[in-house]
Amino acid sequence: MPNDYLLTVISNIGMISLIALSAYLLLISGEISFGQQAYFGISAYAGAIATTLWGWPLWLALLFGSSLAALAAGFVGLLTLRISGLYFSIATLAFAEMVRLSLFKLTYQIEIDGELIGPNGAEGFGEIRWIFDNDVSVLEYTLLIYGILLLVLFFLVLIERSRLGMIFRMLGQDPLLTRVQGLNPVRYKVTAAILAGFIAGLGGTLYAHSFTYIEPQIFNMMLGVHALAYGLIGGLGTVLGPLIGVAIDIGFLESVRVIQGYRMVVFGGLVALMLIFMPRGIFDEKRVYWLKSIARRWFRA
Amino acid sequence: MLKVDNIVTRYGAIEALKGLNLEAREGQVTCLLGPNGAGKTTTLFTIAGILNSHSGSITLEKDNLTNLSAAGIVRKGVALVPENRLIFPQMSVEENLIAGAFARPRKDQPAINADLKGIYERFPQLKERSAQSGGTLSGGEQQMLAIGRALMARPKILMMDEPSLGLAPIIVEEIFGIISLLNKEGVSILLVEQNARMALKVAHRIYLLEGGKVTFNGNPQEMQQDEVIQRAYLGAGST
Amino acid sequence: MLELQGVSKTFGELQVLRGIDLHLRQGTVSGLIGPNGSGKTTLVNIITGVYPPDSGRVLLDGKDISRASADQITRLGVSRSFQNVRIFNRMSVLDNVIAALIGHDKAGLTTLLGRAKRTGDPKVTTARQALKTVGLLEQRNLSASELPLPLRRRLEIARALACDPKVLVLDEPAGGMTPAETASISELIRSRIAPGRTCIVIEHKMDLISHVCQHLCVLNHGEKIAEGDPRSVVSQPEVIEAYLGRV
Amino acid sequence: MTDFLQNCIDGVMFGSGYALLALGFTLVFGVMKRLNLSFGPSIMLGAYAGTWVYLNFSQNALLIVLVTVITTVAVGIYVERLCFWAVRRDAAIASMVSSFAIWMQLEEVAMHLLPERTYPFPTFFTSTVIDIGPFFVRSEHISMFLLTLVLLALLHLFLFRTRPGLALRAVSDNPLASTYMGINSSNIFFLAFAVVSVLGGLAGFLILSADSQVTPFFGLWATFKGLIAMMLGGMGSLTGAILGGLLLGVVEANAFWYGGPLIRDISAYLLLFIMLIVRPGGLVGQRIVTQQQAAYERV
Repeated sequence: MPNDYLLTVISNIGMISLIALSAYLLLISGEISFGQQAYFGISAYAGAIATTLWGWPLWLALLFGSSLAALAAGFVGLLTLRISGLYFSIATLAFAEMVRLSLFKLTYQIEIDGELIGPNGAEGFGEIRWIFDNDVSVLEYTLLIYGILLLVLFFLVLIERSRLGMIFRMLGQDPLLTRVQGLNPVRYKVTAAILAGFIAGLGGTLYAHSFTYIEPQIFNMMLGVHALAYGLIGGLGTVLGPLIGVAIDIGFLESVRVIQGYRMVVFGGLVALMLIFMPRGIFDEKRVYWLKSIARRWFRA
Repeated sequence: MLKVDNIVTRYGAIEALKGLNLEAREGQVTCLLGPNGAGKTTTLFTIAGILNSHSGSITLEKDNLTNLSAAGIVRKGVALVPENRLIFPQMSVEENLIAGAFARPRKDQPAINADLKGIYERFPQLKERSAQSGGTLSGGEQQMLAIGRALMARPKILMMDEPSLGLAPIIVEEIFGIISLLNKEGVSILLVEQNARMALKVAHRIYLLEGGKVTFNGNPQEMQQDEVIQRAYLGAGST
Repeated sequence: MLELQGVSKTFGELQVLRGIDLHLRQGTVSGLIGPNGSGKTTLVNIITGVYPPDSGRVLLDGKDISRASADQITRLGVSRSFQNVRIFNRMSVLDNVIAALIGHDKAGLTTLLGRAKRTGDPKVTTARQALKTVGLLEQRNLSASELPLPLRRRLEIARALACDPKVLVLDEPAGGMTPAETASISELIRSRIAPGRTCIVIEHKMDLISHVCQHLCVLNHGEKIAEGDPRSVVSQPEVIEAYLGRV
Repeated sequence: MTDFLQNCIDGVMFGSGYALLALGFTLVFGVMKRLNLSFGPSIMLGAYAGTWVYLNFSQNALLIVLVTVITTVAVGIYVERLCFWAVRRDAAIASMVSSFAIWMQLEEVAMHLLPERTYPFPTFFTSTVIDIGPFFVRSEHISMFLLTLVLLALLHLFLFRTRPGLALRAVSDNPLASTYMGINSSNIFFLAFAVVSVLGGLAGFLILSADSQVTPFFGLWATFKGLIAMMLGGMGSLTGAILGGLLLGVVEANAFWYGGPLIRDISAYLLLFIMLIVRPGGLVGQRIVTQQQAAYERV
């Protein structure tokens, strides 16, 4: 029987991987978003409201929360079409902070079993009891998280090999050049934003139900920039990059007791050093290409 | 005056210069020709200290320049007119020129002011536009500004990297006029140029580079006598 | 084929183009020359839709494309290269050409999610053919960033060529090349690329211009100062004074 | 109307602090074309060092200013060497993320230095209220405003009247070309960070002193306010930084008066978001963008 602490760490890795993947998807298409935490947060609140207050099943709440997140991401994507680079990063950050601050104003409570339940501004939103009400064990929920993560990974691998993936990478290298290849960057930028929003949204609803309590403060800039850093640590050459980044931070650093209390000093220094020697992460495009050619040679032999 | 002796320069694992020798003599125009990737710009960068050589030595008169910092080399009297001109687009023409004298010591200020006047006399167009920002100049004027800026360092030797690149024929003509005028006034010049025909008109000595090595050196007459070289460097269609 | 009517463009206080009229006939190579800052690149940017003209019209086969976006114009059959070479540096040489072909696919959902390079995909064959034409087939698996400048320029041409464009715009195809390299690229353009295609070539190297162009247009300060048969254009005194000098 | 004008006065006073922070961002961005996210946290660490000296050793105002500024400069240089100088020239994103990683380091170090949530910050301004007609101004805000003006004038003199200033502008304009002039860009980056850190340390001291307390959140606060003010004015522009700071101050002061603290914060982000969408170059940036485009077209 695996212990619950370990499972919590593992499921945490899974959920944070989702927001890291969402930042990664934008990174490879050339945009640095500081605001993926907004979609994570929107979906966390929306999904939790759907199950807890409206009594929806989890799968429907997941779909609802993530779609709402994707919608918001598409809206921001459309508004920020004209800007790129740093301007885009800061605009996403501004939007995310607006969302977070607005959550402080969000009060929507319903009396259930004689108790007022629902988001209550700065007090947060507790009693997200779906897991308990449906008798789902920590192990089962972890499996659910990883099932969804696998689906997302499968989908992303599909995209990487597809024309769409190639277009994303083209956009990431030279938007004007992409444009004179006959591709409308508007369409693909918004597509990337919506997909990324949806993926972050999946993580958000799962997160809310796993922790049973959420508050606006969780969805601050720290979360967004961590999501971004994970992809840059793991590498931008493969979808597994962000997962490796998450595993290094949460899996390794959180569990090594020696550095308790100095985790940020170690993590921060590690990231800074890594970026000096590998600015596009451990598994960047070059190393992935190299590994693939080695694998191919092995396969043939 | 400037002697480059058996220089090896590497980019990572790639050896761009493989034991290169050349000499630029006082008061002469020395020209480097060769195909793309032969190492012409690398040679200039190595002399200017922007790249470090792996082995070999560079001397200017009695000074050893080998692996000095870029700033140190400018101070020793080597100025570079870079490829694509690379002026400061947002700074005024005058500030561009003053920046050229940056490596000179502070006590040189009166001399710097006098040199600035000298540049304005040489290039009256620059004086007219002295308050305009560099980016608003036309291509030919930017090239003049780049040359003037390099002269502000009072170099013993002026290195020019493809001064004709991307310029209209009439401007190329003008720039080469300036080069030969400067040379007549006694400025030693080390020129990298693709436009071999123009280069031959002003050069005293030609070095051909190929694959990081000198494959020919001689004066323009000698070069024009060699048919193989003629065809390779002046182009098949040229007369 | 391609027609410009009174095209003007201003940036800030700087009028870069003033009422340019130009007519390119089907299957001819037209040279566009002029001093630096005369507006050549701006003109090309307007033709390829990088930005719209302030006034005037651009007609492709009689259809007004002056308000169309760059991607639409590309799909209508106008391909280009860039003065400062633009390639996808983190892709292989072959992928660079395939990237150009992807832009011409129909953007349906199934196409988008389909694999970019299936084995036996006609796109791969087309791309290889284009690379072969410019002599880059052997380098197809190199990373594009590893190519030296003359080969990058060839890659740009291959990429433009792969889509079989109606109009091909080459912005300084011999920029930064030695006379020998220039001669080789101008022979390539003349014998392999130009036949049967409408081309616009911007270049300062008159060797190349006289080798490949049947038609020549000279810009100065944003105005057209001469146009016509190359041999007669280069002997016109205005052209000599503004551009050629006394060579 | 009086309320509104009073808010504007308060806003300008407080906005001058924002302007100082924005100047720090804009200088580094102008020279390196990169964002230093850990600018705020390095000021915070400087202020913590100052507070630590104040609590443990001495209440000498000059000493505390010195400790604050020197620590800020030391941290700034640490950030510069690690996140900017060492990172490859073509990896601007890497620098930004790296500076963020160091931010987290700095916050943790500050928490170890002084583990409580809030500490008193020495106040050296005697707080009196000065009446001007129907309006009033707090004296510490006036001193802050005047000191900002002095610092601004000094910075301007430095940039436009000295040789290092010229070198700094040259590197900002064309880093490659400045190498050929014999300007050592690595030294200039170092210099830019040092100058910016001195500015930041002084700004931090002024702001905290007027506030008379310091928390670990000051780093986040300073980075955000400086960043917003810079973006509002236009990245890389000195005038823009000042205008952006003042605009942010005025808008916040009014939003606070009419809506409270939450509305004040939201309004700042909303203003930034709208500005980026409608006019990404900021208040003065648009002109620079057009100029660059014109320059590009001519070459």
